[in-house]
Amino acid sequence: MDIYFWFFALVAVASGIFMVTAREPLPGALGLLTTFISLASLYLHLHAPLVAIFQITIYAGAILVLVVFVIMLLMTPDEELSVKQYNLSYKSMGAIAGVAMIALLLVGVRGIACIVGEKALPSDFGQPGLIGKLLYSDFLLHFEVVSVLLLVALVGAIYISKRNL
Amino acid sequence: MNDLIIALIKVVFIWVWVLLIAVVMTWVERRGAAMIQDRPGPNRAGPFGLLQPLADGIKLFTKEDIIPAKAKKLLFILGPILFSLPAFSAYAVVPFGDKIVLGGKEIILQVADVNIGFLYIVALGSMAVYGIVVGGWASNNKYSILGGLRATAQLISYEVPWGLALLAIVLVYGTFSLREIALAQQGTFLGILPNWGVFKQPLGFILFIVAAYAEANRVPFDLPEAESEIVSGYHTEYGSMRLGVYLFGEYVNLCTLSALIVTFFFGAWHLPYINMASFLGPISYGIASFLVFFLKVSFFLWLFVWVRWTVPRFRYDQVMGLGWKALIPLGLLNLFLTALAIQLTA
Amino acid sequence: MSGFESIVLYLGMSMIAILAMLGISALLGPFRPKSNKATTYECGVPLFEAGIKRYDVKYYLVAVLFLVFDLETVLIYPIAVQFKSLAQQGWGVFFEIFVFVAVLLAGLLYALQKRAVEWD
Amino acid sequence: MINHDDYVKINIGPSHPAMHGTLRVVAYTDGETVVSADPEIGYLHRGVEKLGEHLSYHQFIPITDRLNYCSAICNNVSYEMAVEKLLGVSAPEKAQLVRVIMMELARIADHQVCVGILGVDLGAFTPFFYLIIQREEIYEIFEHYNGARLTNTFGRIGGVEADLPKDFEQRWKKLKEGIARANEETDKLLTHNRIWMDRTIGVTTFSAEDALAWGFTGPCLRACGVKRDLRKDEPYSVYDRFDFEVPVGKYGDVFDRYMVRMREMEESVKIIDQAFKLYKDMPADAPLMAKVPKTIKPPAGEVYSAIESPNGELGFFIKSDGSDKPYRIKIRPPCYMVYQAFPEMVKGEMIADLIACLSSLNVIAGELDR
Amino acid sequence: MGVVTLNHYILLASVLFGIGAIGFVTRRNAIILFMSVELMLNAVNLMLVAFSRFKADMAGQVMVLFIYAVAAAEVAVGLAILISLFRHVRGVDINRFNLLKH
Amino acid sequence: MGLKAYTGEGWLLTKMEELINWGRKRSPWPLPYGTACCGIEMMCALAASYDMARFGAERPSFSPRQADVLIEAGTISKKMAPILRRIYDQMAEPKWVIAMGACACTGGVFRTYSTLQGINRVIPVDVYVPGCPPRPESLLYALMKVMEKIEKDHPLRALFDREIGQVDLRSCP
Amino acid sequence: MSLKDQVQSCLGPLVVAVSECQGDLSVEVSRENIKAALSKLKEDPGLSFDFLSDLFGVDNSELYKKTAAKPAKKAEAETAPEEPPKPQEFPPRFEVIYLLLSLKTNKRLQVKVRVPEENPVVDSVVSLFKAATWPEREAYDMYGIRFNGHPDLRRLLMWEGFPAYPLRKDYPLEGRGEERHLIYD
Amino acid sequence: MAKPVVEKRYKLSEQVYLWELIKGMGLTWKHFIFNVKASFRPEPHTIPTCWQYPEDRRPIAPNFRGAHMLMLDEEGREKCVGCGMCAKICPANCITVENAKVPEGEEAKYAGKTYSKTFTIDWLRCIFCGFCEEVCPKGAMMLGPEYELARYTPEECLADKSMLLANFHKAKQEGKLRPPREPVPVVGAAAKPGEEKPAASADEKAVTSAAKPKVAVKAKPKAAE
Ligand code: SF4
Ligand code: SF4
Ligand code: SF4
Repeated sequence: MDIYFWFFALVAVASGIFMVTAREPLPGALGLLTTFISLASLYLHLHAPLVAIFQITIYAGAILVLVVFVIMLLMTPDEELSVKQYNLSYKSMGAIAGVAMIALLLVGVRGIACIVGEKALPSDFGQPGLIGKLLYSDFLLHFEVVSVLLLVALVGAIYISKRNL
Repeated sequence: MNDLIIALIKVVFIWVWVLLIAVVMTWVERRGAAMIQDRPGPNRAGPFGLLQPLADGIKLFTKEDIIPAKAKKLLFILGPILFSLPAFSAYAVVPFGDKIVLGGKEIILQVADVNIGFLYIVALGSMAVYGIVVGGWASNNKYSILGGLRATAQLISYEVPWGLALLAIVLVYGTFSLREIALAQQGTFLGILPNWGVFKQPLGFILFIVAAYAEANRVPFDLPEAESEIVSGYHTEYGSMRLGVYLFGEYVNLCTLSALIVTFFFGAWHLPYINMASFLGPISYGIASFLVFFLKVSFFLWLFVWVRWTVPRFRYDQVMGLGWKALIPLGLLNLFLTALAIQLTA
Repeated sequence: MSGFESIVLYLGMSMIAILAMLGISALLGPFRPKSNKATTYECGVPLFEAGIKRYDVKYYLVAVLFLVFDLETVLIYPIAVQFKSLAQQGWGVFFEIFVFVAVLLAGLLYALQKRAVEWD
Repeated sequence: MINHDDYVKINIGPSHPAMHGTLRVVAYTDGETVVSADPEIGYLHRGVEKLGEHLSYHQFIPITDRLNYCSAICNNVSYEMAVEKLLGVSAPEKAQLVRVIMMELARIADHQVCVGILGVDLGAFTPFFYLIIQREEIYEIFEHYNGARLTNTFGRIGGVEADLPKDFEQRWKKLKEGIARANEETDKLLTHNRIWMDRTIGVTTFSAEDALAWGFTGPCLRACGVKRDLRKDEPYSVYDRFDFEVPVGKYGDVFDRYMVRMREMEESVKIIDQAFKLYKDMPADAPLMAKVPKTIKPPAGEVYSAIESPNGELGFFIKSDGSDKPYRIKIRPPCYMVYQAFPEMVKGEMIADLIACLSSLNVIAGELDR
Repeated sequence: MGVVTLNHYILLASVLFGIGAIGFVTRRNAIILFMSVELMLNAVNLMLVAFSRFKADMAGQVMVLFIYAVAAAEVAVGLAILISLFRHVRGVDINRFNLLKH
Repeated sequence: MGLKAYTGEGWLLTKMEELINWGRKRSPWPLPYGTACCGIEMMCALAASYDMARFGAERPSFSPRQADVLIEAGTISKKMAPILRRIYDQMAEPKWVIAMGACACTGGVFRTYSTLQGINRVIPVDVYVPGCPPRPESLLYALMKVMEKIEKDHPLRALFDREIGQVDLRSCP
Repeated sequence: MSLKDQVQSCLGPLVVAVSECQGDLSVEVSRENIKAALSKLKEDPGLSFDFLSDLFGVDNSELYKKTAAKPAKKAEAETAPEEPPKPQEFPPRFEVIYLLLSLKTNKRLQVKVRVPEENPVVDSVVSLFKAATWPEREAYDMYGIRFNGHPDLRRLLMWEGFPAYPLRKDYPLEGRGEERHLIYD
Repeated sequence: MAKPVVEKRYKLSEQVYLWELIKGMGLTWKHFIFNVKASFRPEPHTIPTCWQYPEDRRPIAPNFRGAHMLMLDEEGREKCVGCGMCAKICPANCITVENAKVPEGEEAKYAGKTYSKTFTIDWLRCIFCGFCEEVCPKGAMMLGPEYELARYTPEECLADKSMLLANFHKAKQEGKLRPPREPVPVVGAAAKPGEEKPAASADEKAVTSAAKPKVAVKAKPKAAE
């Protein structure tokens, strides 16, 4: 199953790069969509089918739709994004910082990775029912807080966009 | 290896079946509409005009393919693909019969009975938006963009009541496997009624079917593509087979939705009060279950056509109002009532 | 043969079929470009303004509402599937869902009160 | 004044499903709302008025067919009556009755098309087909009358060119049932349907004062609640002998216009029944033509004469210089006046309502642009 | 290449995070910025799921669900701000947003 | 161009062409361009009593990309001519044009300053239908004539010969 | 009191001439007074011509030519020494006719103004009757008569840039070969 | 934009979408079943509301105004004398007639002393108004039952004499020739039999003087300025 991992990892990285460098936002969003889908495939590989499906339903099906919607609202297809940066040094600085960050992360996480070995999985690992039980027991409070968070986000979004009408 | 072959056969079978339904549906739609409207409809291509879809297909295949100069080429090409892929793939988890025993081997009449099949449908349902958005936006035509925007808003608005109806179903059946849901509908309920979802979830059924009409862009919710002010909506600029794929995807969608309605609410392959398995042989039972399922599906397919030629269509704000002000509160109510009922009987 | 592989098979097949359809069409169709064939259709008049600017912000509100409610339904799924067994332990799970939905219902009511989905 | 740059400019028409071929509206929209609309007409301008100055009085009759082609007969009669007024003759009674019967049939046909198209534009296709089947029967009657279905070239100056066909009575009996059935079916499919009501009730309402100020006539005016019908108010021909009602609406919205049209069809059926009864009482060889010269050379003068066409007041102003050709013909098309208020009507409504409004006005490009 | 281990996932997650970060600092289009943030969040999610898998602890997966909610909330509010900003400056270039300061 | 050898009496090619022609013939989706009185008669032909859909001419599509047969029914004024031309240009190959009615064919009785004297001054016309308006049957007859014309077409040969298809066009306004 | 008298008493000195043809009364008022006359007719309680049925122009040039030709011939035959009519004696070339209708009394009235060719300007009556909006535009389009105070005086039926006024009598029926050109973008 | 307030005009049964929807569906179902049954009938005219054109033609009215025919009389002689009346009345100006004296030895072919040497009707211009038939003093022109006139080129739609005669022969063969129009009774004088256009005989002067309108007083226009 290595090939499975490598394939999707590659797709994820490639489409991520495509997204970041896209001249126009809608192709960028489609690139991000590809990333999401390949990540979902990887989640399947990681015995997390529920998360995989949710990745598609929520990320690809809801959050990204919102982004795409905003693209349609704000931009005409004729409007090309300028890839030109106003400040070259800013850009190179950013690139350097990013690369440095990757390096740092890699170095940092190596240490942790050594500690964690692979463990045998219980049979219902990652199954929806198990997550449901967890949401009811250990994470009950979180679950309710999420609803409040969503409420706040909803109210906030409506307030902000209505204010300008 | 054997498994692979069986899986392959099932995949091919389902593919051909769904395709055939979609093709025949275009014919049924045209002839049905004609019959409703006191006219014969296409009857020249082949007997009863049955080859009409073929003629349309050939015509579309050999039509010139124009990509408007102002369109975004890549996205324009991608549009129909993104639209039809979810539509075509959704049937993978929907059953089309119970099971058939061949050579001592039990074969489930379903491409894949996965334990999250239900969520797979939900996920694919939420992906359908992209084809429309991308197609509409890439055309760079005002009508297309407006049509795409409306279609998206409509689709996502009706996904919520759809999801709420599904949620109530999950509450009732307690599983994500469509096959298990189907199996659970055998026998009777409260003594007299068949044990079908529609009797346990009458409100849920109405919600589901209304949302299904909206998701499939059918009358009275067909405004993204047929509202008279935006010509043909998001596929205004599409011609040739690209249009064909859009139209075809719609019919495949109808097929999936009808199968889902049957699976969730109309007892899948079960006949009321009759247990077919008890008196039919293993092979004939498999075939019979398939046929029963098919008959039920065809009724709902016909219902799509029937309603289409009866009612006018909504206005855009009315669609949104209906979704948010009527269906979603109703969906929440349905959810509440279902949960309450289960809690009380638990 | 697990279910997922069948699905992948099915997906692959769909993909191939769609691409084949479009490919054959591209091969068979005539190709006669003319300068004005590819102009944008605008009911026959020349295009007088590129694209569309300034849409109604309500489209966005609908999308936000959808996002929130979609998340809500999706998050309830794992509990819903266990609802029957959890319900036997008492009313706890019922109230958990109830509170969750009620909070969001408040959101919906707020949105409706703010006329977020009305188009006049 | 609105700054148009702030809004999305949407071009609707001329080649557009809801624009009946030749209309064009440029709508400035804010989201879904129409901020202002600018109808552009003239895409079917055929120079009819100029042409009239170059044709003889007789030759102009076929041209009038092509004005409001949904009810060509009404145009013919209106024109002939104007010339008759100029000449100072009037058609004999039997001819008048034939004219009334034919005009009312044309009115029914016109309303059927209008209602059907309104349905199609709002997504209900089936009533259109049911109505058109009955209209086909009306055309059959026309065809048996003088050989053409749509552009009948009906009547001559001073009368009509033929008697009603022998089988008219039996055809009419059948047709009457058909019309009633089609109307009832349309009623069933549309009038009480909630979707239809939502789409039409309260859409583009127009007050009676506004309507009068803008020069509305016909069903659009009556839908606003003004009881005005030339057949009642300035009875021309033999209309004062018939007993019929003038249906009026209340709010002047699309629904009222639709209902007024539906009810007017019923009234027309009544009129035809009465007229046919009178017609049967006439002797078989009663004259159908007044005495008019072969070449019509009316004395110099200017007259205006109007009738109630299905769309409203259709008037012809003819200025004669004493020669055999009209010096100036001016046609007063009813929907011209109605359509000019279109921007006013749709302001603040939604884009989809614009379509509904336009269809309910029954703007016929032929008489609009002339 | 060998068997896929946690390290591979961490590597992948870091790379994705890095791409997101680079995008975030170098791009000027606000919408792309948002998408870059999403990419970074996804990298984190991947890490969580990977840990959950290799530690055989379901908590990681549940955490991901909550992250989804947070991401959704962030996007909803963020884009709302973006839209209202857009109404002032008619563009999504964040350099133009700076003008608001003056 | 290996297939070019077949373009003579190649059996396969001929059969293929027959099939394609059959498909095109049986599915001529109209673009109803009804501008005036003839449009009303065209409506009759589309409606129940004559039902053009019997020939497969269903789904009247106003988007020129999706239509095969442009049925130009009615007067074209000079103001409208460029629009007609543009719509025609935007239609995808293969396309056919029916000029329905005297006005569309020659301007008919409207020999005036504002009427285009025949749409063949703007676009090539395949079938002319005299009449004012022609009966719906006449239109159906014209559609059948178009079908005859389609049958004589060589779609695949034209495909290899990309030069074919230069429409002969009189000067456009 | 007949309609004619009523109108005359209502308009008083504004009336230039009155004529009647087959029962259609028509009054002529001078160009400057058209708005005043129409508003008087509208407000008069007895008449209340509150509905503008139509408005259009007429080009009388050919009529004048004919009438000029005829008396000239007669003049030759009968009283030769009288001088032939000079062209400048013709009344102004254009007429604008307002068709009024009273909803109360169901009477109709034609109001006429004469507009010279050199300066074809009339006051717009849109402020009195909204219904005049398009007819005035059409009269402008067809005859080149301009209406002072019209909110949006553009061509109505012909396209922008059409070089002539087609309903003028000197414009040939078949036009002068104007075509509208395609603009490709 | 303030709009007049509209009160709702819904009945309760109309407020619920479903009830009326189901009623409507019942109606469409009735039509559907009726037509499905009808379409299995053997004859070509299956669905009663639809004429399936090439096989099943709608019977056209006997006096339908289709393609023109040049009539021959009982002895097979051409009735047309080439007087050109039809060309004069034609509003579309689409008839060209060239008349000539009947040549020696061909008197048997023509009814009159003159005949139309060429006779062309441009069907693409013609608006089928029937005036030419009405005006023809000899009853030589008639608009026949033929309506399948679509052609590939404009030239084919230019009907010359042979085509017009062929139309006559065809109609005669098919028995579709109708008798000429009956004269219409005119006020005062009872129509004289055999007269084509009764109004033609009316005395021009008499009518105009009888109905002389009051002479319009041409007001002396003042100087406009
Ligand atoms: S040909 Fe005759 S019927 Fe057709 S559009 Fe022209 S005038 Fe009208
Ligand atoms: S057809 Fe009649 S009117 Fe015409 S030229 Fe012959 S005889 Fe004269
Ligand atoms: S039918 Fe009318 S248009 Fe045709 S040739 Fe005769 S007179 Fe002319």
